[in-house]
Amino acid sequence: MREFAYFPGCSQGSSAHEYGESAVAAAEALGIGLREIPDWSCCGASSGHMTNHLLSVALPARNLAIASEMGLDVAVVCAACYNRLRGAQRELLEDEGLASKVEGMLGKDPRFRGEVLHLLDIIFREVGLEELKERVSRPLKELKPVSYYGCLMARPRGLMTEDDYENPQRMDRLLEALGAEVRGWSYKTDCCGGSLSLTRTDIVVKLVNRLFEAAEEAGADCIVTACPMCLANLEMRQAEGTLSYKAPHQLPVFFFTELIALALGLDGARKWFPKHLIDPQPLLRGAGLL
Amino acid sequence: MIHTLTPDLEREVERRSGQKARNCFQCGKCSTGCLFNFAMDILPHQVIKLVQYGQKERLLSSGTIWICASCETCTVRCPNEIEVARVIDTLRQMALEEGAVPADRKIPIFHKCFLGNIAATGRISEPVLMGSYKTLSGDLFSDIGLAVNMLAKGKIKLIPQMVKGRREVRRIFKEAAR
Amino acid sequence: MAEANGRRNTADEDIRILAFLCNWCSYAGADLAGVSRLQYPAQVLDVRVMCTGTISPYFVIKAFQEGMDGVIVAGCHIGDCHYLKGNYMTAKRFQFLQRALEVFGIEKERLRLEWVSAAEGEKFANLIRDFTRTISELGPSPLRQGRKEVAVR
Amino acid sequence: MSAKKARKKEQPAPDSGSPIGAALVVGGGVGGIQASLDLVSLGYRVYLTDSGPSIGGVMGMLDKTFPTNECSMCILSPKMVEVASNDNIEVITLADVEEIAGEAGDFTVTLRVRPRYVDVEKCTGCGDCTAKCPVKVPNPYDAGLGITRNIRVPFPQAVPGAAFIDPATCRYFTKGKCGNCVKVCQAKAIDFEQKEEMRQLKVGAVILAQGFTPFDPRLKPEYGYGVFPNVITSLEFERILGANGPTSGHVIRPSDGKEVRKLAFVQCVGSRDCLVNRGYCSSVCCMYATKQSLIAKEHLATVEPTIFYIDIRAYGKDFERYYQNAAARHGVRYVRGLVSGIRERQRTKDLLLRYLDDSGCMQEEEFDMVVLSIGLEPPRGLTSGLGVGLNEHGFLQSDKFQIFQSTREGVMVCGAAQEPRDIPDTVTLASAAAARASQIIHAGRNTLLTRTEYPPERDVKGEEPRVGVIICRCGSNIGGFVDVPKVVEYARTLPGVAWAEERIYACSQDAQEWIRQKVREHGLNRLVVASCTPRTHQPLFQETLRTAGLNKYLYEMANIREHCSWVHMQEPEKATRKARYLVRMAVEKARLLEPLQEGESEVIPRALVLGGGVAGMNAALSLARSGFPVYLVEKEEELGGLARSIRISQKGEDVQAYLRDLIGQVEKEELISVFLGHRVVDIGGYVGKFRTLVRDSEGRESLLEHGAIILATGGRQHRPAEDYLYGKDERVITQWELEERLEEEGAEAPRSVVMIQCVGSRDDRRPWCSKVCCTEAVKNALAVKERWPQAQVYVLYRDIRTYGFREDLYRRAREKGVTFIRFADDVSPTVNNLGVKLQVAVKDAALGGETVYLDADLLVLSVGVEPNPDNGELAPMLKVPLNADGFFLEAHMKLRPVDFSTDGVFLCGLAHAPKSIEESVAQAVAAAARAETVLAKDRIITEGVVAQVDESSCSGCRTCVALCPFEAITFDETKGVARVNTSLCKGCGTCTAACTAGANRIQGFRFDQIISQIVAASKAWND
Ligand SMILES: Cc1cc2nc3c(=O)[nH]c(=O)nc-3n(C[C@H](O)[C@H](O)[C@H](O)COP(=O)(O)OP(=O)(O)OC[C@H]3O[C@@H](n4cnc5c(N)ncnc54)[C@H](O)[C@@H]3O)c2cc1C
Ligand SMILES: Cc1cc2nc3c(=O)[nH]c(=O)nc-3n(C[C@H](O)[C@H](O)[C@H](O)COP(=O)(O)OP(=O)(O)OC[C@H]3O[C@@H](n4cnc5c(N)ncnc54)[C@H](O)[C@@H]3O)c2cc1C
Ligand code: SF4
Ligand code: SF4
Ligand code: SF4
Ligand code: SF4
Ligand code: SF4
Ligand code: SF4
Ligand code: SF4
Ligand code: SF4
Repeated sequence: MREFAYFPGCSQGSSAHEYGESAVAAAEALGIGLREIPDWSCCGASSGHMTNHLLSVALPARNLAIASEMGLDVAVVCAACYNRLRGAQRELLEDEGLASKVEGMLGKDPRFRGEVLHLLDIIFREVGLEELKERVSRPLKELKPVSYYGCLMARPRGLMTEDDYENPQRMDRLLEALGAEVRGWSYKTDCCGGSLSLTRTDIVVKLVNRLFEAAEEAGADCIVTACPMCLANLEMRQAEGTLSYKAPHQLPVFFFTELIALALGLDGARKWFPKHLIDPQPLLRGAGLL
Repeated sequence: MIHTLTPDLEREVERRSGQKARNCFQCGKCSTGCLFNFAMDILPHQVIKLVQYGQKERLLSSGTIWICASCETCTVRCPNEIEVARVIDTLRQMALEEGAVPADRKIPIFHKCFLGNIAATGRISEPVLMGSYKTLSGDLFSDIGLAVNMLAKGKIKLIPQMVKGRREVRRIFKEAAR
Repeated sequence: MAEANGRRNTADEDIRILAFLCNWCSYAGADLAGVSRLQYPAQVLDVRVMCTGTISPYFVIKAFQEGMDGVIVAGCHIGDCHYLKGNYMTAKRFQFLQRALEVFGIEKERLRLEWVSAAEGEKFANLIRDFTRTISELGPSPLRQGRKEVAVR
Repeated sequence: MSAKKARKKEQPAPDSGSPIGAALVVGGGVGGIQASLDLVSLGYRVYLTDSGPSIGGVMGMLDKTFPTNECSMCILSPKMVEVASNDNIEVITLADVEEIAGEAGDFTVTLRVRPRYVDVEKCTGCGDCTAKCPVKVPNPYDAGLGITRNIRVPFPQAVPGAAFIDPATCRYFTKGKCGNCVKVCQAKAIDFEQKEEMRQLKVGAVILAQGFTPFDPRLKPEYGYGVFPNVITSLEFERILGANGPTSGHVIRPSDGKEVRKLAFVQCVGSRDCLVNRGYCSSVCCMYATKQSLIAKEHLATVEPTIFYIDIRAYGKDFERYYQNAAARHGVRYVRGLVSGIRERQRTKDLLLRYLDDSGCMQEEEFDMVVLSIGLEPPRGLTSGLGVGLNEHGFLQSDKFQIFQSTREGVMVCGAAQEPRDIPDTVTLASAAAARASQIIHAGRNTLLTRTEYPPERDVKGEEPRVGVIICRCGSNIGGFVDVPKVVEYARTLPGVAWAEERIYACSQDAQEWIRQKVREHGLNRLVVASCTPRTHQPLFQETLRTAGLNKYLYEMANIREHCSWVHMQEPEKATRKARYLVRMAVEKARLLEPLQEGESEVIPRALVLGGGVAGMNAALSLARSGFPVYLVEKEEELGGLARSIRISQKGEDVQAYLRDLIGQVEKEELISVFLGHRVVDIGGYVGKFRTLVRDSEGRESLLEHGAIILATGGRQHRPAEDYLYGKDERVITQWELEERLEEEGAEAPRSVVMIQCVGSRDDRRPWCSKVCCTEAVKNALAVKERWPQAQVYVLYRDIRTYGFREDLYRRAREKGVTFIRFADDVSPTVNNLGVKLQVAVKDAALGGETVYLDADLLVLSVGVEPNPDNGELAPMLKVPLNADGFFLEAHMKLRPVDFSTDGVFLCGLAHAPKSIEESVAQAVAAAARAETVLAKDRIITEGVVAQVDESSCSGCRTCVALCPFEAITFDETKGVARVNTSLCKGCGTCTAACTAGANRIQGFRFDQIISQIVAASKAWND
């Protein structure tokens, strides 16, 4: 079993609690150990880099410094955290001036030389599709998901892992391995507007509903994400579309690890689904998966 | 009408972000790819143009710099390798530093609350964040239904998590603010 | 009935068509139709000329006199003439020719002017198919031996 | 100040180690083809290699060409046939150059020739093998859109027109079984035993013309190429438009074959893009997108094309007008701003594009199909073995002023391999490269040409026609559908036929000997071959006839393959009947054939160059270096022309130093006689023999005799008529005046310099783009920044047209902080004199037309290029036309860019159209090459197929005089009859058709001959 220093991110602690659980459970079942970074703190998310550059590096740096001490690569499940941690890591390794400044702030060496990885990539590297396929006990045959990465998983170009940054493929391949009938679409990396969710709900409702329309047009019956922030935002704001859009969307949204857990037949899976704002249980029942 | 053109802003932006707005040839890709452009008062390629022109006040008080969600679509597609999102980040940072009056108050208030929350506890706690944001922005009633729904699903933890190294975190904030 | 007014409707075995093709475009277009193995009726014979500009009205009239039922003149598209403006002259001459034919009692549909480029094998084949159909419908030319009575009417 | 006296000089004797009179041309695109044809007419043996199975390059794949919309194949394939039938050009396909050893004049080239597995000599191109080959492959000729078989003739017009096998996908080679093709090939042409071969060639010069590789749009994943079926490349679209393409020219889309209505073009895909490390502009895509829009509409009127672009680069001759017409008259929609990415609707496969409309509002629109205007990349496989340098973009590096000269002496470059460029510029550079090669190896001229020795021509006058007829089976191509013995039988019954026989392959080498023997045996004096198309095979049989001692015009062909067996395969009976008729028509005509004399006239091996600017001087020097004396006539008292006012070239070189050097070389060159202060009074004569009268300012006249003329009389600068306070305020200057000021010691440093583009260009009165001024402004802006780093520089423009590598300069200018502000086409900036400073107001189109006020210490006007006012007087003297703008009009916009339709007269430089110094130099040297092809011959052979006037019947109506497009007919006032100058006549026959007296006859297509064909057709039918 390979171990990683696990950075859960704030939303795992609250609104996305069950997704966090599904991540840990799926990882464990696939032989990936996630050791939580002790006393991790928030990466600063969008607010950090939007308002203060130094802050946007120093906040993730604190976590990277702790991870350095653990001597493990870092595993992340939130696209925003992933983006911030990797971004900060690169800046710190490339800009010595910045690194020593941050070192002064933290009192720790912020130069993390391991790798920051998203759980999706870790599954690809450590498990691989072939093995995953073998482990599936309940193929998701009747599900027709589209995969949704959001904007932060693949960008900036060159910063993120090897997947195609405009038309990423890994989640599709993974879902296929789980037996789902994945639909292609052109909206994988569109931004859902998560950071404006509270402040400019009007904009976000538009964006989110555009995504749902496109997903339906693609013939999908659910959306799968690799980011708890996206998931929350999509769920929260699609019902809102009822007011401004003719067709109300009620398309379930999953976290990819929930589906892994489901396909592997893990016990915990059932208890996460009722927690969704948009109830996926009818869909899963219809598909004979519950 | 634009009268005085200065290269100062362009240089300032470059110093802070490493981005050379002057390289832009106005192909418009940043704007046509931006999903938020419909809500912007100045489109991304115009932001770049106005940076070239040195129109600091206009940019720092624009709505665009706050509407931009940093999704980086613009950045990955600019043929002149200008990280437009970073330019906008920089303008936001300058706007805060200079106390520019933003076209849309609510967004900077949100960021302030967000960071305030981290500074206080080390991690984000949704009820704390919402509470402080709603008080400061005066936007008390929106999302009430949603909050009730989320509470009902047990999705909102009322007791915030506290990071032990809070002092470290606060020090980061203090130093970064200098 | 059909016989009486000199018209027949089936593709006529006995139809005779002569095509004047310019060397640079239409002849090459016909070559391409061949290379592409496009099939078209075999009732057409062709005369190669360097340029449609060479085609004197007399050739066309002679062809009808000799018993042809239809005549095609095909050259480069206007502007593409190998000799700058030969086909332009042809286009001008053509209008005169059609009128002249009517005087002889020959339907003007029996003479066709078309621009076929070297890349238009398909167009060439279609032209022959279409023209053969037209001529079949019109039936043998009134000037043809043994049909003169009909022409005089 | 009178002229240096012309001195007669012997052709310099070859030095001891005389150069090899042969050249290698690498790459058989239009560039390589032109270079080869020029070299061979200059008297050198040519090896033309291509890495592919046929020559033709990309032009062979194009449907039409801008800005004339001419059919690409129609104009290219005659040149390809010319290459194929020339004994002194050896085409070597599937060949890669491994090494070029040695030095200029004496190179040893090593070639790796891959096996074709088909014997080119034996293959007849019938295609039987293709029909039986089980392996389907995407057809490269259709840019991968269509499907073909593994063994095939690359495309119908291919040269060599033989099949080839790709061993990588052949079942025999990969699996060891199959061999179907061997079984069906009746010509026994397939040979699996062929092996890769190394060949060594000895040549004196090398021309590189490897062309370009299309950009792979998968590198721009946001456009979804390869993922969305309806996103295609421009090259693929070119094939869709092609009448001979995979959809036969129907504008339908790949996903469902639906007719395309809404069509979008995305420009600059893989060009002007630092992200994918292709910072240069590909120069042709703005124009080809415009062309494809027009052609698509021509094919399907309902198509609505939209072009998304950054700047429209319509900089070439007649391009601007083409673009404006496309927009204004043909409904092509141009939208400024690139789309960021493409989305697809999953069900319909329609494509969603987002763009900013004119008012700056975001729009999302659905399109049926999107064409990516992909850029031009350096050709693959530019190996170090060539010993030449590459530039930072990977294209062939060349000299700053002589762009056709590589970094290695004796190795020249041309076409898109040097810089992305269009067909006319490629052709120009190819001729220039040939001229440069000739300068190096001219001492070896005519030493390596094979000249066939012909037996003396038998006089057949007065003999009864004895026609020999060969009916070719072409394997089963004819024999399979036409009952050949029956046709032979029929032929024997025809009047005048002395002998008729069939032959399986009439064009094979052994058959030629057989024909000669039959001619002798049966005393034949006319020959008819009933086989395939005369367009490819006539020269071969005519040649055979010559070697048999007969005049080559005693030959007629009946095309019973392309026009018969192949198009009536399903009706063998009718095919046989038609073959008989066609044979009869040919025989009847053959009976009337007469030997024709190819005209011959002497050539005075000396040239006249008119105009002593950069273009004229380069043309003169090039000719002189190839050993030909030149008269250089300049109306001013000084050489240099406009270039005297330019300090820095577009590549940053010192123009004045170059000019001084150039003038020095001209003055030193003994073969050049310069006539300063002279004007042309009259020009008479024709190709090979011109007589020109020139007069100096004091009225002294000289009569010059020469064989060719190069027109290099240039253009002039537009004088702004008080636009923008020019002439009223001394702070308002032109770019040339700025260049002067930049060199002035102690000139006061301006704080702010504003430049205004397109002054006197692209307007109603001057509807052309002056091509040079965008680059000039960028270059001068950089120079200002260099001299006065503190100065602010603003360039106010409509489109920045820094095509090709000039884009690098544009980028550098931005990097250095020059600000570029675009104004809309119809809202020019205005200038206000505020006393201490000038104030320029410009409506910035990027900001929705918001006014920007700029203070200017200097206002620099980028004034355009205008035609030389002398043109109106020169054109009739030279019998050459002007275009609508007043520049000279070349013979053919695409393939004869430096020729006039009047033989022996050539043009270059600004006389032709606006262009930069380097481009003028290239064109001048190209014109020299073309002139040299005339001068290098001791006599000019003119075609036998020409008009002739029978003086006794000519009524003197002069109809023909007026009609001849080549002004070949003059009127003999004394005799009152028309007279044809056979040196000028092209044999079109326009005159013949119009001659009411029947006096004007076109040889080989005589009135009686055509009538005989008509009558024969009728007789055949009546039989
Ligand atoms: C979609 C499209 C549309 C266009 N439309 C127009 C138009 O309308 N008008 C116009 O003027 N221009 C047009 N162009 C541009 C035009 O194609 C080029 O100007 C022209 O093809 C350049 O000719 P070339 O001979 O230099 O190169 P190519 O046509 O590229 O020919 C190069 C030849 O060299 C061979 N070769 C390559 N590498 C080697 C090697 N290492 N050794 C031996 N042989 C080699 C290749 O097989 C090829 O046969 C268009 C281009 C594109 C892509
Ligand atoms: C405004 C402007 C700006 C330019 N800027 C640039 C630039 O920045 N960079 C660049 O590379 N190029 C530039 N050019 C183009 C450049 O000037 C030409 O490409 C170059 O000078 C070659 O010109 P030419 O020899 O064809 O013509 P010219 O230089 O015009 O020479 C023609 C010669 O012919 C003589 N002549 C004219 N009529 C007759 C006659 N009837 N009889 C005998 N002699 C005659 C003239 O006196 C002159 O000497 C510019 C041109 C203009 C007009
Ligand atoms: S994408 Fe880049 S070059 Fe294009 S307009 Fe935006 S910033 Fe300028
Ligand atoms: S980063 Fe900002 S400006 Fe750029 S595309 Fe995203 S929202 Fe638009
Ligand atoms: S069957 Fe033979 S002759 Fe015919 S194309 Fe093929 S190889 Fe050539
Ligand atoms: S041997 Fe090769 S080329 Fe010939 S038919 Fe078979 S697969 Fe085709
Ligand atoms: S600007 Fe240049 S690279 Fe872009 S489309 Fe036009 S010609 Fe091609
Ligand atoms: S001459 Fe005969 S064998 Fe040769 S290609 Fe023509 S028809 Fe075929
Ligand atoms: S400034 Fe000159 S080169 Fe540029 S667009 Fe105008 S006319 Fe053309
Ligand atoms: S044949 Fe053509 S070129 Fe010759 S004289 Fe007649 S019209 Fe002129």
